[in-house]
Amino acid sequence: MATPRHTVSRRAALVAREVNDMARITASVYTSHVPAIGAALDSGKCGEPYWQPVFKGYEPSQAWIRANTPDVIFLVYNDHATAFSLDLIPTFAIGCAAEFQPADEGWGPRPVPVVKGHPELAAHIAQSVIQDDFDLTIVNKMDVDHGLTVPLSLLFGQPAAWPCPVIPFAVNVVQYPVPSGRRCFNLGRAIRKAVAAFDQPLKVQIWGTGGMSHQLQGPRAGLINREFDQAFLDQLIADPAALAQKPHIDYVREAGSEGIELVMWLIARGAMGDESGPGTPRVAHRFYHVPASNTAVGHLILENT
Amino acid sequence: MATPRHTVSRRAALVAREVNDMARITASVYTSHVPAIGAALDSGKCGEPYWQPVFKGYEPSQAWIRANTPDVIFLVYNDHATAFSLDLIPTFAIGCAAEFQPADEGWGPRPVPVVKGHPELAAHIAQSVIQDDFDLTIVNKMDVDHGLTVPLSLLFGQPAAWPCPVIPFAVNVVQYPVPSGRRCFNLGRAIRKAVAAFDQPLKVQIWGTGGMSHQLQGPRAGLINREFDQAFLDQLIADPAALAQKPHIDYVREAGSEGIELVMWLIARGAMGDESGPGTPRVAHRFYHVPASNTAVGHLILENT
Amino acid sequence: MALDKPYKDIPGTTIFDADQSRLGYHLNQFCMSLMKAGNRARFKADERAYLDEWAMTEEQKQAVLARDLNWCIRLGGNIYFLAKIGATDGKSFQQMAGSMTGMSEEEYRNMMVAGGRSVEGNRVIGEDGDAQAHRQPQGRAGRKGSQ
Amino acid sequence: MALDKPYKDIPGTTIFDADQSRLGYHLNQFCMSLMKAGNRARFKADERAYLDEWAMTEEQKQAVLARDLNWCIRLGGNIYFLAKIGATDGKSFQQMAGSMTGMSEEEYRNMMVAGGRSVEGNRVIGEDGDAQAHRQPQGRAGRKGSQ
Ligand SMILES: [Fe+3]
Ligand SMILES: [Fe+3]
Repeated sequence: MATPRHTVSRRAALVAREVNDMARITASVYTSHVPAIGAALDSGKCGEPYWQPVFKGYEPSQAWIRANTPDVIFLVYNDHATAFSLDLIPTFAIGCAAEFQPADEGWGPRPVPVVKGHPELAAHIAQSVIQDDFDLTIVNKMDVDHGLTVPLSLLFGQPAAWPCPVIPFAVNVVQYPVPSGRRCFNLGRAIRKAVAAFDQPLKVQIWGTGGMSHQLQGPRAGLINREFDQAFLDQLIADPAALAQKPHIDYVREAGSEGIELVMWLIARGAMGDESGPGTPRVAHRFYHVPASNTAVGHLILENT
Repeated sequence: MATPRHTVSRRAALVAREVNDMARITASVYTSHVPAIGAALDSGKCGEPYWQPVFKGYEPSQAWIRANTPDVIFLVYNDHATAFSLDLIPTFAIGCAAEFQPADEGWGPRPVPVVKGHPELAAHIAQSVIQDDFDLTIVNKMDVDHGLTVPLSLLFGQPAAWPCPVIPFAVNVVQYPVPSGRRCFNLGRAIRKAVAAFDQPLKVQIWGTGGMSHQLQGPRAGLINREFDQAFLDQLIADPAALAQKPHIDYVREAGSEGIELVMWLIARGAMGDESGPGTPRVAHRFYHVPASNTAVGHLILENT
Repeated sequence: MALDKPYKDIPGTTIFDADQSRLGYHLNQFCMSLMKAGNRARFKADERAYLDEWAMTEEQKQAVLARDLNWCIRLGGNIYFLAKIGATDGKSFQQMAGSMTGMSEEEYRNMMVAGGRSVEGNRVIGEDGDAQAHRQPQGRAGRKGSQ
Repeated sequence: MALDKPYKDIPGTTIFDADQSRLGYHLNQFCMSLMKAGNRARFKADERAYLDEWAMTEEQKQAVLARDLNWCIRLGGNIYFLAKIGATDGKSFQQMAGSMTGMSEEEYRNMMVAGGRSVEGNRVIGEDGDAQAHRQPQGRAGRKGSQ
């Protein structure tokens, strides 16, 4: 059956409008979330020689995000025995509440703004990825710890209010077994698909936090592995699907027991979806510095082109 | 290289011993978990004409389980807004604690024994299935509601203590999206594999509870669908992999909004593992009765042969 | 396009999805609080005062005070949460479920003993089963109107 | 055969798995309680009395009183939980981590500023890196013994 030409054009216009009316992932941000960085900021120590190189590394990021403020941030992090005790440990938990309070981790709550959520998009993503066989835990009440607030401080500084809503996504990397890199990468893909099916024209960034190499326990505390970290950054950019095959034991052995947090970066990377269309994302910024407290600070910004 | 004959025999003996030293799933039990059944038992009403046919249907089961008491029961059920409020909703939660208290659901706690867990096997199964890409929530503190205790009462009556430990496994079927039948069936397969890798010679039963057809809400409350229920039982026995493809909407439309609980039976059925070796399990008992309160009572016992 | 909700075409049935859950969050959490004997006693002593401790809408409070479960469900309530109100009132699940049909307790119980409500005519909105909107309320309450 | 634990061969490193978690359940839950300012004050006022409120083993209590984090970890503690004790004492994560090496605060800090501990010799038990058992404690504390 022949289709009149004007109908085809109208359909194309409709499709084009539909794509523009939908949410999309515009960029991903990767960063360590060291608690001492939060403490340095909150106590006004960022000018000290020890901290200067760290904060200098985030200056381009602060400029970048002023120019590229998203409508929502989907922030992947891990809870550090804060909201989740041993009574209940979700592998993946998505925060669907309207707001989340900064937690008291023992030093008193960080003096940072309350985190506003995006309940509608969060619920939509939850619905979509659960139907894609990811067995999320839905959370409507949760305090958020340094894992979530330190990255916000690094990118946004010290505003009176965070400039956009944030969907907290907590991953268990504290009690083994933690999810595999492959599982995380595939979850990122499912999140991308979910975002693309949300019918509001939102620019969504996905952040992966934690790492890089560090170990906070035992006689091996203080381990740092620059070669591992740099290779991780290289492969995260160029060949994340292969990186996702790395077994847990490699992270622990090479990057320290807390280096396992790096699997969370694969969730953000999986959501960039360059396999399914656009080429390798553009590296907007890359930074690496040792040390911040016990940790190697790594940071990367990838833009979808 | 030739292998001396005695070595081969020794190896075969070793393998045989190993298989016998491992845990295994011996049978699966399926049953509705109607709260009114618990209330009838607890208040001594089981002799009433209304309840007699229900409890009569479980008499063969009580005899069967006296002859086939397992070392552990892995009990799949759903929490009915008891342990989990809207603050936190795990899709799949595995109880790893040493004990679980019967919950106060609003009528006061049921006068039944405390439920003793099996922390070692529970943690082993959690570890194995999380590594198989099921994103469980690990729970170390949880009260258990009628969804778990009514099936125990139906099979064991009113003992001073439950005759064996129980691992509670809670599935979200309250807030959509709930896991698909296919996801549940595959989870059952992963649980079977995990049990078979536990190096203690435990006989493990897996119970799937909830259902059958019922609807507790709205002008359509009281819906019962015998044809659906009987076909479900037939297919659960003979072709569970095909049954696992049934979409949620079919359960809701045909078996009532709370009929969706039947997806939990597919977890138990998936753990029977007859695809991978032994033939179709033996039907040790099958029972169906309408009504108990608002619900069609269905019950099935399958033995691995 | 947002995600499908293929479950919107079933008569007399509300699926408790994330949207309903957000709508009914405070209502349902109020219900959860009734799992403690002390809270049940306080609620019974002064229902209005107890409800006013919760961030519920006025309409949600009215629906609870009226014990109108269909109304509660329209406002985001879920039956497993709402059941805590019934439990506080000493009601069974059968009494609660029946109350949403318009039938008397006896009528509903008799329907169940006779095999329950048939699915025929009740699968899709627009058929003619007894759960369809144009046939509410059911039982004697419904017949009164039409006689 | 039970599940593999391929992470048992790394020197100076305890992986917090389900077995450790069961072992340390009450120890770690005690630590969580220190996230409330009121509990921190009560603990500081009388450590022993506060510890006695928890179903911890006597050895776990001793390890906490001694602030010996390696000992706590052997008894099922996890660093993110144990950090609540350090926070209560006003210690940073760097001070806590360093305390497990035997180094002084300054020695540990200098090691980190110089690029951190090398992975060489510390990948597998039996190599000769500074995290291996035969080289504990580290820093001045270790050199004292060998001089
Ligand atoms: Fe962290
Ligand atoms: Fe149920």
